[in-house]
Amino acid sequence: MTTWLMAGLLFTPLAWAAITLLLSFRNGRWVSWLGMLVQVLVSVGVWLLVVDRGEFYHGLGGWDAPLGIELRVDGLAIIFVLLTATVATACGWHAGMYLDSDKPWQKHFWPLFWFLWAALNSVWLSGDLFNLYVGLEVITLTAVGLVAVGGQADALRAALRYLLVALVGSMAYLLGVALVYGEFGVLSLAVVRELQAENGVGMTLPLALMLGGLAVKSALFPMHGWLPPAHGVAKSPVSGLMSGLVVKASFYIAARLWLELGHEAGSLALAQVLGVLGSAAVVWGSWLALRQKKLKQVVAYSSVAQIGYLFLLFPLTLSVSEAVSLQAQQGVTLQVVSHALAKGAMFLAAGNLILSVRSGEVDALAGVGRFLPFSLFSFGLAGVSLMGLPPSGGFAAKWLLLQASLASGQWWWALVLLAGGLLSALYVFRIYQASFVQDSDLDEFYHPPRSLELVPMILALLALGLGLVVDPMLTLLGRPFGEGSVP
Amino acid sequence: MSAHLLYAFGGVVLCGMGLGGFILLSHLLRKLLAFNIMGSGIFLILVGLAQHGGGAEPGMDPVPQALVLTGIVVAVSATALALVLIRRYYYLTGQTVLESSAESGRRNNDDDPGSRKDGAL
Amino acid sequence: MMALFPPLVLASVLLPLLFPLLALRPDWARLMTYALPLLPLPALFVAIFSTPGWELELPALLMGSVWQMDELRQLFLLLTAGLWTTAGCFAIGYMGPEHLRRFCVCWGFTLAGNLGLIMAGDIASFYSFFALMTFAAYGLVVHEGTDNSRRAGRVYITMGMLGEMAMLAGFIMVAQQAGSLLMADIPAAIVNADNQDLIVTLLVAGFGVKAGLPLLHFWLPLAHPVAPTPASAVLSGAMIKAGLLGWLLVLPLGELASPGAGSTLALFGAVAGLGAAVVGVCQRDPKAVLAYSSISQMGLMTIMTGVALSDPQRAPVLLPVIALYALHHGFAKGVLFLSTAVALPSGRWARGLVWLLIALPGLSLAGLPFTSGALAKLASKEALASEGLGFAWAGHLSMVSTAISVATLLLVLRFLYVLPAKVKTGGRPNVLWLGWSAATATSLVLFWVMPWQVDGLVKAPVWLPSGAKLWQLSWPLLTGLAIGLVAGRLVSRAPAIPQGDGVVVLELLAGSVKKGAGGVARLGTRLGSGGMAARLMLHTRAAIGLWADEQERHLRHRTVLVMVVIVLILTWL
Amino acid sequence: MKAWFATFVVLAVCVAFTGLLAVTVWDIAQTPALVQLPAMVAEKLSESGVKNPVTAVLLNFRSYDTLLEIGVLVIAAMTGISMARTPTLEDPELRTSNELLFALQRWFVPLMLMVAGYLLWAGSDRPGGAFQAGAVLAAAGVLMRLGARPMNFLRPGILLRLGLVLGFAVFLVVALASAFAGEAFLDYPEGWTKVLIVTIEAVLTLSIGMVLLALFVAGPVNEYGEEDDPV
Repeated sequence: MTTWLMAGLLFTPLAWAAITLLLSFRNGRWVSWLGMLVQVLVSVGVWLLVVDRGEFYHGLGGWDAPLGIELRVDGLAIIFVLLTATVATACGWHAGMYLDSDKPWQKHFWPLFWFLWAALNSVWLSGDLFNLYVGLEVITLTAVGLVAVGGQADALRAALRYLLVALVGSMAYLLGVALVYGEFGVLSLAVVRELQAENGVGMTLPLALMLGGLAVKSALFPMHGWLPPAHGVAKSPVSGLMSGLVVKASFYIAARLWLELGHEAGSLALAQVLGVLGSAAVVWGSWLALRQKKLKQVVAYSSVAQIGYLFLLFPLTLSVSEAVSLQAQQGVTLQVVSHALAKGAMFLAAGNLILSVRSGEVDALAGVGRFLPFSLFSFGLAGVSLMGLPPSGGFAAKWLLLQASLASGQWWWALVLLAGGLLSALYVFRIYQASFVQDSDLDEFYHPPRSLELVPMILALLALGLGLVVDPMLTLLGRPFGEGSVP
Repeated sequence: MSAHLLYAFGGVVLCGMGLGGFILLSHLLRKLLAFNIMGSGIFLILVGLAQHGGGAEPGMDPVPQALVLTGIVVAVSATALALVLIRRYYYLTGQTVLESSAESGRRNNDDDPGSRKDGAL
Repeated sequence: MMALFPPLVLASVLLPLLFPLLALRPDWARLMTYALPLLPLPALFVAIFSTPGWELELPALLMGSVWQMDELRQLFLLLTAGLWTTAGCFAIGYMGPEHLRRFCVCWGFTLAGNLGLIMAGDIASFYSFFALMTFAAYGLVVHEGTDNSRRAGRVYITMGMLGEMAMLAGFIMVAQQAGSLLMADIPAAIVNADNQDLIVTLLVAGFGVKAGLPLLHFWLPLAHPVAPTPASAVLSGAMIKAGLLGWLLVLPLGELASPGAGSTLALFGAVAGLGAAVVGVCQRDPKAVLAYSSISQMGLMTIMTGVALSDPQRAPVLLPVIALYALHHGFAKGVLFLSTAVALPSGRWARGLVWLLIALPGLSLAGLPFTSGALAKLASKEALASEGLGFAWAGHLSMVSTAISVATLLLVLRFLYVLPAKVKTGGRPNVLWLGWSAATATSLVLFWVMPWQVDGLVKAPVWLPSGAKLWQLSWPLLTGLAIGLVAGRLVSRAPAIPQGDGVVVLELLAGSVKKGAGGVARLGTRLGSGGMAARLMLHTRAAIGLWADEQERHLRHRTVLVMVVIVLILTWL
Repeated sequence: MKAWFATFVVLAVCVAFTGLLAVTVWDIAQTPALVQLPAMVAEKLSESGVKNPVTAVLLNFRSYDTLLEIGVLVIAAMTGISMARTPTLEDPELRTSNELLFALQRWFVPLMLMVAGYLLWAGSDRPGGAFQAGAVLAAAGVLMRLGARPMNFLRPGILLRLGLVLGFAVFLVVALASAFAGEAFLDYPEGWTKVLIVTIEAVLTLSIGMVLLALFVAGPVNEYGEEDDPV
């Protein structure tokens, strides 16, 4: 049973990628919708398995670490698997209706989509440093492919910039892996952690290289320059996937590395530097979001800012009490989940709005509130989560992080969290303000189908309601970042 | 200091060269080549460093070789993809650099396009 | 009298919360307006008929919610539900067809937040409802969609968010200290907290934004005039009081003698009470005058809160007085706002009667005998006696409060003076009249029929003033009237102070809030002599913006270099 | 002047980085690796079904990596052909007519096919394998392409996509099938290991060759009129 579920998680999307590669966009759509159902069921199955059986390791192909590749199925991984299932299903559902099926290149959307899903699942589960690298590369290439699909000049420029930067980021990560392998002779993260704890080997450069490379790929300030063009130019469902999930994959690996190896290899100053960069991202990203003239650029810069919060994990988990560290981890996990849901909703809603007014400019939104109140409302609900207002998941996340920062005595991060909330309110309401403008030159609005409007609403409601179910989620995280059996 | 370590240090040098080239060169093809040099350097480090010391006879660690093989395929794929993108980009815009003036329509008049360097990435 | 009827309590919040779902049907917009006065009815029922002291636990919600009721909350609930009912009725008659759906949706959410926060017994739900009210009301403020209303909306949301953030920070620190999420545990936790001053400052400032504390008040005179009239009524009558209620619930009144904090708060209150009056009489828009009058009246309540903070012995007496004052002011101010959209009838007698009915709540604010204002004024006078107060200027308190009375009368006169004969009114005059009459009646009559044996509040109708008190009440009125008449004779034209006073300065500084340079330039022209400064700010702002864009482009081109440098730094560390 | 300074800074940073890296590599080289993985590989080699340890690692111990790696190839090819709107390969402009080229084609293409076959076969007990064989295959294709030999399977269409996905699909099917017989996915059943690995290698060779060739062919020719999308 376990084998089948794990295989379902990792190989079903690959199989679907192979199948949809042979189909047209329209046929691929039906097959993919079926596949999403399968995938969601499998994800839920694995979740129930973990609830029932607890966290476990699973050697692929019957080979355990360190010889083979071992999957590490724990609460955190399951949360991310479920999150992926939710956001990817929403974006895929939306894309099936949103993308223009007459364009011949759209048929490549589905295989890329499925490869992306497969790679995301592999990153959440893998406990092997090199396998993570391969997973990351699959993610990068599919994301680049999705951005570039259609091949307009703008898209190509964004995709090329993204590709080149992401490749160098991967190279930095791989160099770190090479050094780790040279030092320890193994690739399994769990084994490396054990060995490091026993022998106390210094490995600052490898860790810095891996974290640096991953930070580039997660668009940490000031290395975020590639993100807004890429996320802004992609089709809206693709932007939703990118902001919601793709960026999180590299952060996830960085977080895993930090929590496994940081205590030995990291230093207080290093953690503070990462925290400061995250804080700078919050301020800088929000400020630029305020300045953007295009709707999707606003949302994209907001991602830069929101990702900044995640990097508070580093200072808040080093040299603090167990309880505070746990609080910070829970807060960051919640922030990832709620941001993924909210940003997915935001991009999809923005896509609907743009579809309706036929322009990507913020100023073109004047009067759209009368015609597309539903999408505008979804956008606002998602904004509530970004601002960190109750009862959204963003609020619960912010609450936990604030508590962690006060309890650890690092009150300066609390200021960042509060300022970030204020700034995000400003850019969200700027969009609202633009849509409330009375006089609009546009009399004719395109009405997207209701189901297109429904998808972002569901995501936004999930982001909003997340705060109501924090406790069950946190129990799943009861032992976050794995305790239990190390092989 | 074994012979294998020489490969590792060769890799270090290649890595640094590739990095410098990647930052300094602005032509996309050159950038891509620099990336490949960097990649080769890292593969050399991976293979060369893995077999230092220890009891095993040199050249007998198959794992990094397999890793490098995988890494090469990934690098080749990425390179090929980048080449296709670059070719099409060149076809559409006639440019070989990621210049910034046309990054988006929002900044159009207040910049003198001549004064700006086409930057490294 | 029922003790607790959970479905009704739930309904009182859920009804307005779920009401916006009706908006899914676009053709139901008109229908939705008709439901507006019905929304607060369950809450009104709870306020009138439930016996205080109940608690309702909703463990599944948030991090375990508790809703509860005590005397203080009951009074606020009564005010809120009552005012929203009459304003809802008024809205049926007043609202035109533009953006009707949006208005109703925002109305429902704001109402749900306002009612919910009063009953919330734990921090999470209190903060949630407070935020819901703050942000949903944005839709009410910017309803008209004009430049002015958008500017007001911008200021409102900025200050609202600042308030929320301060409040959140205060709550987090206090929850950390208390180890509990119950509102009831907050005062005790503040007493024991190490960083007591910081927590008190944060909470006072957080709620102060709503309550119109000086320097945090800028949104008030901007938002009230531009919002649709029924919305202004609830903004000023009910929602401002949410800030006051917040203070009363979280500050350690009666548990901690803190003359420093108390006197500072009282000082702020005095500044608000008198300063707002000065700015207010220079306004030309009747709603702006009323908004400043609200700030001024809130100043008086702030003084009382400050006194309660500095003298724990007096707090038990002061709390009911403040609540009483809030109740009186809420209803009176609500009806005054509604009056700005009531067209006077053409008949001479009818016109005079209506004018009198408009004037009465205003005069009641100033403490006219035999009105709710007289009761409130007398009660506050008792409560503000200087004995036992540990700060230097305690002796002047009663003088200040009298001065505020005079100022209030001046503001009311100014309001009546600028109230135009022809007003913009709604399309359904009958319902509008019904709403207005109900509000007026509530304001004037409620205090006569209310069973004042509500524990510990005020004893029976002792508030009917005796002869001596009659004079005590009347002389400020007469003084105000005299000043008003003299001023009306001597000063042909009041100096103009822009609405939102200090925000004009702030807007120059916080240019980032503004969408473009246009706003600053507009302000510059409005200020005339300030044009120079405005242009300077404009250039600075533009320069900062360009600088940011430039840096962003550099960063975009230097990503890999930056990465290497960061890796080097991380390694070196 | 400024540009010169910037270059200097970049070079300084790169030199610093290289130096740091060299020092770290030297440090690491001083102590032997803590775990000796080669010993484990040697120990389990007999169970893997192939004699060459590298192939064993690639296709057995870490076969999931390899599966994803083939996925990367397919992704690249797919994105490539989504860019390419090549209407015809027999475009006279693309034809190179050159005696030397024709001679090379005649002589070298069969030879290269043979080399590819040999590399594939050798993979099971010596260094070599699918990727190397596929690369040689692709080189042969490039040679033919330069001479504009009609290769209809390279036209964007179902045949091309089928070819691209074949290797990946077979790998995946084997993974699935092995689950029926064995304990885990990619756990080849006893005795079948060699056959399966060689089969996988063979189809992979074809697909890899095709991927590389398709990426080479993917041209920038733009046949569709496109309008700008705001989204």
